[in-house]
Amino acid sequence: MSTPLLYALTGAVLWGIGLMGLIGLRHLLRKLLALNLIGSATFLILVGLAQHHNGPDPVPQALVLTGIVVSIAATALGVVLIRRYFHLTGRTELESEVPEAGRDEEGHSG
Amino acid sequence: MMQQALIPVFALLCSMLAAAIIFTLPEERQRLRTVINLLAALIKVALVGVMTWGVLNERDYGLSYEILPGVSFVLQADALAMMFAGLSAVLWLLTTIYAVGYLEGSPNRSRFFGFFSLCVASTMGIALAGNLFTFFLFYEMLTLSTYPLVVHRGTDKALRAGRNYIMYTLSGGAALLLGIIWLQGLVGDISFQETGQLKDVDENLHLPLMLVFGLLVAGLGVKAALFPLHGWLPQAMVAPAPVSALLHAVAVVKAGAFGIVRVVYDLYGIEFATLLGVLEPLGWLAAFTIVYGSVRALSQSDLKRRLAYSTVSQVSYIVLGAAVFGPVGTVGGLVHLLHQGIMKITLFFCAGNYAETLGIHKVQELNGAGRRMPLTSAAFTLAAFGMIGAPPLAGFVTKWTLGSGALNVGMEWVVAVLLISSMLNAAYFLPVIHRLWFLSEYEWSYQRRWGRLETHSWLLWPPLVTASLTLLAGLFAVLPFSPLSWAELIAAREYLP
Amino acid sequence: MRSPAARIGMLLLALMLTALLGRSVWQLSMLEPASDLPRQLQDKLAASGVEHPVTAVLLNFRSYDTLLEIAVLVIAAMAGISMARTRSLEDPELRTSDTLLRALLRWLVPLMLLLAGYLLWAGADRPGGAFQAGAMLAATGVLMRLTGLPLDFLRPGILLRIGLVLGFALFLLVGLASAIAGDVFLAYPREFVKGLILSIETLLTLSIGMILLALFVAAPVNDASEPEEGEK
Amino acid sequence: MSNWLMAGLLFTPLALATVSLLLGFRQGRALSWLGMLLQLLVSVGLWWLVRHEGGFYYTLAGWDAPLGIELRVDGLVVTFLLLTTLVASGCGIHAGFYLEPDRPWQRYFWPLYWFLWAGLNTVWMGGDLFNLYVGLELITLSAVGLVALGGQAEALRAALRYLLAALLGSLAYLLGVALVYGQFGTLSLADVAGQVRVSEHALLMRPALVLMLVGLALKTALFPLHGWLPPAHGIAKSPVSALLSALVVKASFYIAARVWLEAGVAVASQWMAQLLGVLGAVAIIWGSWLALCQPRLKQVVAYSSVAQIGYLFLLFPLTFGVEASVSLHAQQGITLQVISHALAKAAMFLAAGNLILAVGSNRVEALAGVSHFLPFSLFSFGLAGVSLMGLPPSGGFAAKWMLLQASMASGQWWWIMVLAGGGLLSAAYVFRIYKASFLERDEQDHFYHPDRRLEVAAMLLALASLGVGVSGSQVLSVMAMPFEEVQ
Repeated sequence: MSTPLLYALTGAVLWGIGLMGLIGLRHLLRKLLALNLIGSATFLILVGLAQHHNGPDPVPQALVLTGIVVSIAATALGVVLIRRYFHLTGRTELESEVPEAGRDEEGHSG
Repeated sequence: MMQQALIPVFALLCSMLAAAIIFTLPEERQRLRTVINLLAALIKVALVGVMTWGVLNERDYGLSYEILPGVSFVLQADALAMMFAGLSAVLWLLTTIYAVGYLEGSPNRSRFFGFFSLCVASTMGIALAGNLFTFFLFYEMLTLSTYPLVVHRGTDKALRAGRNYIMYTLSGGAALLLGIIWLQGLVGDISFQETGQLKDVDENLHLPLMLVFGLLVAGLGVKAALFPLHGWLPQAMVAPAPVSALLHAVAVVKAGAFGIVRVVYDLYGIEFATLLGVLEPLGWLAAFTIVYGSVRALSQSDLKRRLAYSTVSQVSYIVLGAAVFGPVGTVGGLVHLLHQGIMKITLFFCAGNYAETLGIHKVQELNGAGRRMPLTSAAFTLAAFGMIGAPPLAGFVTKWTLGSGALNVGMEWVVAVLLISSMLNAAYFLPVIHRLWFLSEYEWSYQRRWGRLETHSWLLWPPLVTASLTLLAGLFAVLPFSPLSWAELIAAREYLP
Repeated sequence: MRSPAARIGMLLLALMLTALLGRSVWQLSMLEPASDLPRQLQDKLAASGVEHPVTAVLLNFRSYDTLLEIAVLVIAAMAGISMARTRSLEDPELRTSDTLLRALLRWLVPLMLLLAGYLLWAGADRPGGAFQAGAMLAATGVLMRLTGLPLDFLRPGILLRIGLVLGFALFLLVGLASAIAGDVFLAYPREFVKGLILSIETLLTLSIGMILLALFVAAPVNDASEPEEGEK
Repeated sequence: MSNWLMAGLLFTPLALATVSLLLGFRQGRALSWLGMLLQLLVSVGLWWLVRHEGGFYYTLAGWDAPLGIELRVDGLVVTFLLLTTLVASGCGIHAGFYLEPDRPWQRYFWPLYWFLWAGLNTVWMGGDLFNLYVGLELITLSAVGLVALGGQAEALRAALRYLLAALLGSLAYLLGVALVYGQFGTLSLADVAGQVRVSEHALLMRPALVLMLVGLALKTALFPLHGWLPPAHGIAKSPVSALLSALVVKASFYIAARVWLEAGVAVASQWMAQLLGVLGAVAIIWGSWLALCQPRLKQVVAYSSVAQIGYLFLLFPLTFGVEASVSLHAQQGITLQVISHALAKAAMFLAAGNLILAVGSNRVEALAGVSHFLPFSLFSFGLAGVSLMGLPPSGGFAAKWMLLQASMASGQWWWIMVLAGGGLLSAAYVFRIYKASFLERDEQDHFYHPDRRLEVAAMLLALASLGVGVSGSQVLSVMAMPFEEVQ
């Protein structure tokens, strides 16, 4: 088993961990981190799987660089939204204590 | 040649255009709205007249273009189409006049007349549709454009009736669509043609075709108010009188009945349908509906509901005619398409007049109304006798032809149904006439007067015209261009030489 | 928290995914490689204007990806500054101060700027390039912010916005120029490849640094907000 | 010629985004009018070009695939470009008068709008799997930004939920792409399609296909992955909701469909196709039912999107293992569904926004008596509803008809039941709105006539959705324009 293949297999494991974190955790920042983990797992597979045969393949490396920037942008956007959400509500979780339906019934009084 | 193809299109467009203009008119532009309405109605009558003349001389008004891969939008004017188109054009003109008078001073008239025009455009489309696809297009358009008319008053009751109406008709539409798509899968895109299109199909398609027939009739039967799909009709009575008149005499109910006639004669062909054996159950269903509707009408104390059940019964005469094999029976059914239209519209016009002038809704409130409103009551009486089938009125012609047609092919039970139905008709109409003329005046809670006339002149003329048509259609049934002779023309073209 | 059943379900889901993914990776790794993409890349590298294959892919062969990636960054930055106060991006209340850090900073800032410049320059033939250099610039700013240096120049005004899109705009202009010159969109003229790529990289470095810094500094504390539709 | 047109499609939205970021809301608006006109000219020009000279591959930066990025321009792409121009312009015009120009954050509307448009153009033309990923992210982030723009907590919550779901979807798709690259060593969809047909190990692509489809289904909000859509589409400003429902969800579906049709059908299995169809069918039923239960107007429209998206997924069973002619019918039906839903849903959201503006409330009951004032917007809403119900004469009906035909011809009669039942259910929620508007109340209600320009935008889109119904063949003929392989 070559090292790049090991990376790819690690990526598979990280995907599982990340997915579990994304679904299971409630804190928004943790969810975002889980997504980052999934992103890294994907990049590992992308790079690892492609170049275990005949030397390095620069194309997936470049793709991963692009992917990283995109995921940074997405993470930054997520953090900005989370910070503002926290600023307005003081909450760090999506699910509110009041169920959605109840809110609809009482209507808006703003 | 090109202009010929365009005439059906113009006939459709003139009321659609009227609708579009009316929707944008502000509420207070009453005069302009009336002018546009009447102008469009007159143009339509003229166009239909031209086409009728052309059809008589075997001219071809066809238009077809591929609307989707594999199906075409087809308009064509044949004798049957012109019968329905003529009915709706003439009655639309009268109903428009009536509606202008009826709704004078009430709110939401731009909305009302806009949808009213759309509704008539759909009816015209149904008449001129050259294949099932096109027919369905306008059939559903009719559903949509009548909904706002049914719920026009905006009361809870009206909205509930509207919901029921939509539930029934859209489910019917779905059944119809399934039938159409199945048929298309079996035999491809076929257009309506006299003597039918399916004569030569393969033997093993017979069973699916029977099922398709069932779906089509179920879909069309909702609008035609065949038992047990008639539930929406009595409820839809909450609509304003001109709408009820239009719904019952021309548009919705007739669209269903007309569709069944189209399917039997021009799609399956009467001979092939008989071969399949689907007509007999249809006939029984129609017969049952005739009796059922009449029985239910007996017990209604609300005038409009009584008329509604009478419609359930009367429209099935048309279906019954379609189910009876043989040219004479066909004539009987077809001619009733027109006769029922003019008679029923008269009755609804009159009912509206009573409601508007004296606030009458219940049958017992009609006591003595004949002396207060003699012309309206005369029209009502004439139309009611027509419904019963008294000679020499239009209804008599129907029943006579239908009966003799059935006897010709050995369906004696049809005559029995006709007799029972006529007796029941008499049983629920004669007491009303008796009340009108021979009982002392009811204490009406409110009375409106319009000068010397017994009611608003725009409300008075339409029923008088249609009532006299009832008489004339019976008296001059043998003359050319009478409903009877036109029906005979169609029947002659529908049977294989 | 979640019920035990839900947790076990999630665990199973994750395990299943991992197993299937691992199996698939394993199977695919057994295949003969179908592609000769690395060889093609080697053949065309000379024509690309940069020596390092990754940079060649990023800025030449797949430059459209890179263009869009910068656009994604700009979007994030816009969302960030749209929520800050209109006067200044940062929230003075969140300002911290640390004397030791400040002392260190005198040494660190010039070094980091130098490093950023090196990374940018090295991108042509070694790992490095605009993003790394920009990240280094931003890190410098972050350090300054953490030591409590007021970053008043970061106002959500026109200058900041110009700074955010400068690199992107140049990238785009080059693309357009190539289309006007009759070649395809984003094709660099042979003679200027090196110079163009370098100038794009430089401006991109500045913009990326600014974007990241703005995202870090911008405090989403604007108290006004859009009412929901239908509310007064 | 083609160079200019492609530069117009790829460059101008990005350039407009850049420039409008430097301007205020009003100047940005003026600039955007120009941009819309330009997009219209360019997409019509492209239509003309493809019609006369056939479709083509366009290699970006002068490097052929697989090394470079290749864009594919064919009839279908032109159809989608024209649709995008129409819908996005309608929403843009509406937004220009709908949003309050003086709020400081509104200046970011136009840049986000144009970035979104650029992403859409990229996705329609994309022929490179990774480039499609970047395009998708461009769309996602700008869409999230638009939902959250200046919003309250509720809007932020919706935006966050949307962001998390969309990112997970993109990453699942990217994982699929990574596996594809590991297997075939290429990112060009055309290459993959070619190799799948000759490779003896083609079936190993299945996990990649599943991952891509699942990820894209999540982004398209297929049941049961639809939870993020109604809050986001319901809470965004109406023109934004319109853009999201009409175009954004279609982008991910479009990629799924392209991958499926070019490579997927060769390696998929019957149960995958049927499963996707079943999920679509459940979405139709469940989405319509939830739409019926919503107390707020825009939520009704948003849940209706969940249902309408369900129809799109009937593509998969109706194109797998069937005759070519049936598959063609299904593709035509789905294309019509995409087009008519885009037009109708955009019209509906815009009209809903106008109605909310007119009655001052987002609740369905607040519509009582609105029809009394004969607002144009109610009429637009109604016309759009006709298309959603799949009643003639509308694009929705044309689409339904084609799908029915395909189901009938492929013998998969169970979809016929779904199509018929779905139509009735959507009628239920559409008529609920009609009914509310026809109710007459005694008390004097407050009613404001919104700006005429707002009403016209909604009306034009609604009329266009009807127009698709009466000219289905013409619309589909654009899709069937010839494609000439340039290689």
